[in-house]
Amino acid sequence: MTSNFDVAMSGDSPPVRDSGIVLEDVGIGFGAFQAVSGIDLEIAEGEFICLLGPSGCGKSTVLMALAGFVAPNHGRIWLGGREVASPSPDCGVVFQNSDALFDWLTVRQNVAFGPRMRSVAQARQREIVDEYLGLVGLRHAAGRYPSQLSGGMRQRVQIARVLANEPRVVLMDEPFGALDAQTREVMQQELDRIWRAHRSTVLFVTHDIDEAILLADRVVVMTAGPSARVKSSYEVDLPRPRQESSAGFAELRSRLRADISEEVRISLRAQGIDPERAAA
Amino acid sequence: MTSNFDVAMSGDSPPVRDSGIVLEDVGIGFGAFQAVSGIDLEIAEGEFICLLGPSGCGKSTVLMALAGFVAPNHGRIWLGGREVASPSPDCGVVFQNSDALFDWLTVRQNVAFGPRMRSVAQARQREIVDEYLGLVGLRHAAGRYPSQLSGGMRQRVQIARVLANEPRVVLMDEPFGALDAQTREVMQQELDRIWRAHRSTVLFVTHDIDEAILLADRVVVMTAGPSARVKSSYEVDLPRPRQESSAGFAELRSRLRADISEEVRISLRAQGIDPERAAA
Amino acid sequence: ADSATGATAKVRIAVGVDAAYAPFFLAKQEGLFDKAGLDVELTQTEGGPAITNAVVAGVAQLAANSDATIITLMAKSPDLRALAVFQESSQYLKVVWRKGITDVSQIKKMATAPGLMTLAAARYLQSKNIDRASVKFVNASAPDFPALLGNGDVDAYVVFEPWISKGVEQGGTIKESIGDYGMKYVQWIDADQKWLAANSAVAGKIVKVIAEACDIVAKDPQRAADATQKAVKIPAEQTLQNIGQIDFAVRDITGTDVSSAKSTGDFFVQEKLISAAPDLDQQLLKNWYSQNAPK
Amino acid sequence: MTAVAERPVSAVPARRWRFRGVAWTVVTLAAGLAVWTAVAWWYGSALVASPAETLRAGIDLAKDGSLGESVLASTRRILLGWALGVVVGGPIGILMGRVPAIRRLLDPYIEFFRFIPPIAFVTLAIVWFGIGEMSKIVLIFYTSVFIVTINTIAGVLAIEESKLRAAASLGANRWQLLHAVVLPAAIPYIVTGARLAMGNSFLTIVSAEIVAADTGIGAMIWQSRNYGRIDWIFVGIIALGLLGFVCDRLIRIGAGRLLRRYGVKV
Amino acid sequence: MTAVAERPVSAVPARRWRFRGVAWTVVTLAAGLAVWTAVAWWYGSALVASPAETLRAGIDLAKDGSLGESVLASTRRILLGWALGVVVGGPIGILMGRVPAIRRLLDPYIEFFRFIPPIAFVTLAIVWFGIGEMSKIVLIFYTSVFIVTINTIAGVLAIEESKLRAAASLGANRWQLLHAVVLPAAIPYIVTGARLAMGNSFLTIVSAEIVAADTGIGAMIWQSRNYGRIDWIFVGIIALGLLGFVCDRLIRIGAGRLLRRYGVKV
Ligand SMILES: Nc1ncnc2c1ncn2[C@@H]1O[C@H](COP(=O)(O)OP(=O)(O)OP(=O)(O)O)[C@@H](O)[C@H]1O
Ligand SMILES: Nc1ncnc2c1ncn2[C@@H]1O[C@H](COP(=O)(O)OP(=O)(O)OP(=O)(O)O)[C@@H](O)[C@H]1O
Ligand SMILES: [Mg+2]
Ligand SMILES: [Mg+2]
Repeated sequence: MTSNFDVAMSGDSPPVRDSGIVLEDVGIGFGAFQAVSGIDLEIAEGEFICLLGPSGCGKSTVLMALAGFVAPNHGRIWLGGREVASPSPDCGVVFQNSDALFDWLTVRQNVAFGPRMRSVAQARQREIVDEYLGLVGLRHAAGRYPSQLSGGMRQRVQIARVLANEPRVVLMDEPFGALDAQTREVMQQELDRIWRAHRSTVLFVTHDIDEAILLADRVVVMTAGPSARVKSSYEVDLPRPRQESSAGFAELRSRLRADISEEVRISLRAQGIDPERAAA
Repeated sequence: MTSNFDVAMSGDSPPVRDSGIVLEDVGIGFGAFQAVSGIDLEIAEGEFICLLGPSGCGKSTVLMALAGFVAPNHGRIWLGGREVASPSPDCGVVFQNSDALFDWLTVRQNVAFGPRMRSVAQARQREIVDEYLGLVGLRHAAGRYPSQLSGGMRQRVQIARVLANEPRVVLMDEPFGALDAQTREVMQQELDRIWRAHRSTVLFVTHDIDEAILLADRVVVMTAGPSARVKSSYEVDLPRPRQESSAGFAELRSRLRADISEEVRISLRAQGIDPERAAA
Repeated sequence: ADSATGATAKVRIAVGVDAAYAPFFLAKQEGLFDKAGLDVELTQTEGGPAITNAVVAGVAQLAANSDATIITLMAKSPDLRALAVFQESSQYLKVVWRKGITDVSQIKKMATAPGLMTLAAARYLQSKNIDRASVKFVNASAPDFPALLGNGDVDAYVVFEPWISKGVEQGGTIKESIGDYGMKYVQWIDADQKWLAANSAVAGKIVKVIAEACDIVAKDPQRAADATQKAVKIPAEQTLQNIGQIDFAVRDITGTDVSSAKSTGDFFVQEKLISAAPDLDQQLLKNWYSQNAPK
Repeated sequence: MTAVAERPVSAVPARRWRFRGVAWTVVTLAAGLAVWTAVAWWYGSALVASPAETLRAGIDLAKDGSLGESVLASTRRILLGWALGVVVGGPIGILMGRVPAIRRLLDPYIEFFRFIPPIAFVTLAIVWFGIGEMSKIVLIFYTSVFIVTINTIAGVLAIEESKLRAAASLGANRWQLLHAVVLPAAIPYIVTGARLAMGNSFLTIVSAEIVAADTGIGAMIWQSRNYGRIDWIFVGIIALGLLGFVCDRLIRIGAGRLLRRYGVKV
Repeated sequence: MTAVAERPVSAVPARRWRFRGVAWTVVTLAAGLAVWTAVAWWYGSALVASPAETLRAGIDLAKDGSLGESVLASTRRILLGWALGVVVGGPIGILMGRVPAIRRLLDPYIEFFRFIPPIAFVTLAIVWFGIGEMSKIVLIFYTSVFIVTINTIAGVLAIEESKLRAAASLGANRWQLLHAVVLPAAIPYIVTGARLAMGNSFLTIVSAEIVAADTGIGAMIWQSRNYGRIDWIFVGIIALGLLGFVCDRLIRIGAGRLLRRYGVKV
């Protein structure tokens, strides 16, 4: 697999923290509602971070700020040594909602969008698109329009579209949420492979703890909102490619489970649900 | 919890197969593309069915036909003894995509939509809405508009909206897909509880095998498309409420896993992906 | 424009679309302008003030309009000059009463169109010693007069054909023509004085051709009617009927014309339709035709 | 890496734009006036009234009350005709968008009549509705209703199928579907239609006031045209332009406030 | 349980509607003709020409070639002015929708001029553009451009933020964003704008052809009005209506075919 960044990334340059992502006391609000606040997080270049947290805590919000789509109302965000001010092709985003697909373009054209914007030669575009469509198992649907796809297929088009642009930073918001377990596994392995080849910086939002442990260098857990912040952070020191059966996996899983569980309980209780009754 | 159907449902009337759902050699196509074909399936009244299958096989398509939104191009669908011809309030649908929410209504008003259409008294509407918003943990967000919600919250609004209408048949398309593991568990337990109380007929599409075993009376697996059909069907004979640790759970899980795995492999291979390489 | 090339430069004459312009259509149709070595083009306009406005706007060099219209426009366009009279009539405009009106004193509402028809209506009331203030003038365009009359929305109007006969179709009756109460209208040929100053010879030649055409119209109305039908599709019989009531002849503007124009100007000032009367002594060129027409 | 460009795609409107905005408006206005003055000077007052002449004429007409009266009379006609157009066009559009039988029935008529200039109907309007306000309002209604209808149909056709499906399976009957889902979802389109219809109402005011209007800006423009009062024509033009501007602003502010939750962006 | 109602929310257009459709059209047309005949009979031929009279007049005018000539001349003017309006209005709308500076600059002018009837500009148009085709085309352009612009702006403002965000983070620069995302996403609105603008082009044809138009349907209507040929006015009206109908059908069919993937529904 080739990449525009191969040259830049070749050589085992160690992750340089100050050229990665830095969030400094970041707060993001919507009108009177403060979704997240006081977020401090450093992500080294080439690091794979999984972000976990209760539904509605602010994961997507943080991603949108990192991508330069919304401005934080407090603190600062650096990406690659520069403060984030606007979207950039260096920072690809897989949105949680698949209406970010271009409805008037076929699957093929959607995936070719990034290369086309960079005026990549037609033949090369075709190569890239074929490669990434194959990756997500959608070659057979290359000529369809987004409205003719199933939910999982739409998600996969988004993934292919972002990866085809080979960004140095990839932000993914529950990219595998609508995939069946098996396809999901295949995708996880592909992503792991690509990441190991490219060493792009990845921030990956997921609800699946196993998936997080399988993929991440570090798993970051957020507290329940409002004013969500980073609760805890777990280095995942297991060798890659990982297996759910590998040693340490189960232990990390149960620690993460307990951690998030606590947060969700707090959030449910805050919402007037008795998690104990529900768990009974 | 009260229900409009309490009277009708009281007494331990046995599930009557011919007043449930019957799909008879059903085929559904989009233009030249035949998504599913030859689907035969009987669902007894009050039965809880989980539908599994590879991404893009046609699960949502089947649901849309059951709900009366699209007409099959082959075969017939009966629901409650009548052939399905149009949507009905007796058959609630949680869509896979959350753009089915009404953007101009608050969360509260969205959930109240069904009761409002049935001209339920204001006070009673309020009660119903509060109850179901509590159920999905969204009382605190009752005044927000859908555009101000996170992906998981939107999904939960949809669930509350459908359940608040207390339909006799519930079709759910990956309703818990965007929820964190913990919230998901709570929701699963709530759904199980409600179902046991109401005994509505449920067709539940999911990608989570554990979830399927946890909830279903029967798990139905579809083959990969095009022309997807029912591959196999598993009775789940475990006592409720179920636990992942309960006897028989693990066995059923591995059987299902193998079954779906095979289907996904076929579908991946058909799409030019080598599942073995990916699995390596 | 340049007087040296004036003989060959194209001259546009703005006209309206009704039988009153028969001489122009005839001259054009029968090639009279070409015969005189002139390059003349007719520009059809919506009629009314638009005809002379074409001269003001500079898209036409000559125009032909009724005195009332030209006088109102002269107030704001001091460069406008009237060169000659080419038609007059005391028969062409007639008073029509609606069904049910039996006495002039019953007239409470009259339909008027801006310009000549407002003047004619006012003069009519004046001649019958009816207080102008006691009658409401309903502004409309001539084509709507018959409908208003038939509806009973107005009691009378003064207008030209075909709105006279259409009024009759709507149940109205013809009472008299403007001549019967001592009014007549004239139509002038007008121009912008800047162009005129440099092109008086050409203008003279053109007016002379129109004079010839006017004579033909007077003598042989059928020819005029045919030319008009060919040019603007007005049915020949309609033109024939109308031009019988109009005296076509080019002549100098006289002192009488000037003084009657002044009283017209005063009327429009009184009605607050124009802010001040134009300088008619200056703008109506007395004896211009006899001085400039080629002998 | 990330380019530091001017604004992110979703720029939060910054406070300072407010003040810059006012400055801009002033500059824009001044530029417009300068061009107008230059044009007036070049073509002379017989063709183009200068800002000064227009102002003077405007003051004169305002002093004797006729300007105010005209503005009032025309505004009343325009607003009534327009409102009628919106009130009739919206529902018709919704019905046409949703009910194929009604669409098939009305479509040929709409697609025929909307191309016929109101001037062609002036006479008929007088015959049918008299010379009073009614015929004028009807003519204005005539040019606004089609625009609202067609924009509304477009709005109805653009509604996401899933919303309609959800409503139907939540028990909305046909009528409820129309007023509880189709209408709210089409509101942004109806508002755009209404704004465009407002424009057409103004364009028609001259045709509408040709007959039997003693007051009214359209009548004023028409009369002034006949008497060569360029300055009055310009007063009429400016009055129409400003009045339209104000009406549009009011619609936009009103819709932006009251209908914001329906997704109206103006 | 499930009510067996007429059609599901998403009715697949059944084949039989085709034939029913033709029948409907015939019935609709017949009803229209009947009403027209009745009205003509009631008001008499001085006010309303009957279908028969109109047909006879139409045949006469067609025979001497003037009808064909008029239709041709007007169609040319309308199509040119309209096309110019779409070609100018679309891009301006896109720029105004996306670039706040341009919006602030142009908005006051658009919101002023779009309320001024073209008749007020007839004189200026001939001064500036002569009495030839140009001034007519410009006047028609004038009444179509604003509609396209405003509808396009509405379309631009309705684009899902996420699409713009996705495009920006895929590397689209400002210009690419406009032509690769904003334009395609706004196309359904532009098409609706163009259809409405077509209507306005027709409404303006009379004003435009008042000056120096010896041919053209607008001129024909105006002149016939001036010499009271009601039957010819009706020929003009019918010609405009049919012509408009045909033009609109062509736009709809064309857009429905070529621009379907942009979500154009007509
Ligand atoms: N535009 C908005 N206006 C107001 N509140 C908003 C807006 N967008 C998000 N929020 C709120 O911010 C909070 C965080 O939302 P966010 O989408 O980041 O959650 P999330 O962690 O991604 O949740 P999920 O896992 O369900 O996707 C939520 O409470 C949500 O209601
Ligand atoms: N409107 C349409 N036009 C053409 N093809 C369609 C259309 N809708 C769905 N399809 C195709 O039908 C097949 C089944 O789609 P469906 O949405 O039912 O899948 P699914 O099983 O729900 O998948 P997922 O788990 O990803 O949601 C897919 O191949 C899809 O591309
Ligand atoms: Mg999220
Ligand atoms: Mg699906």
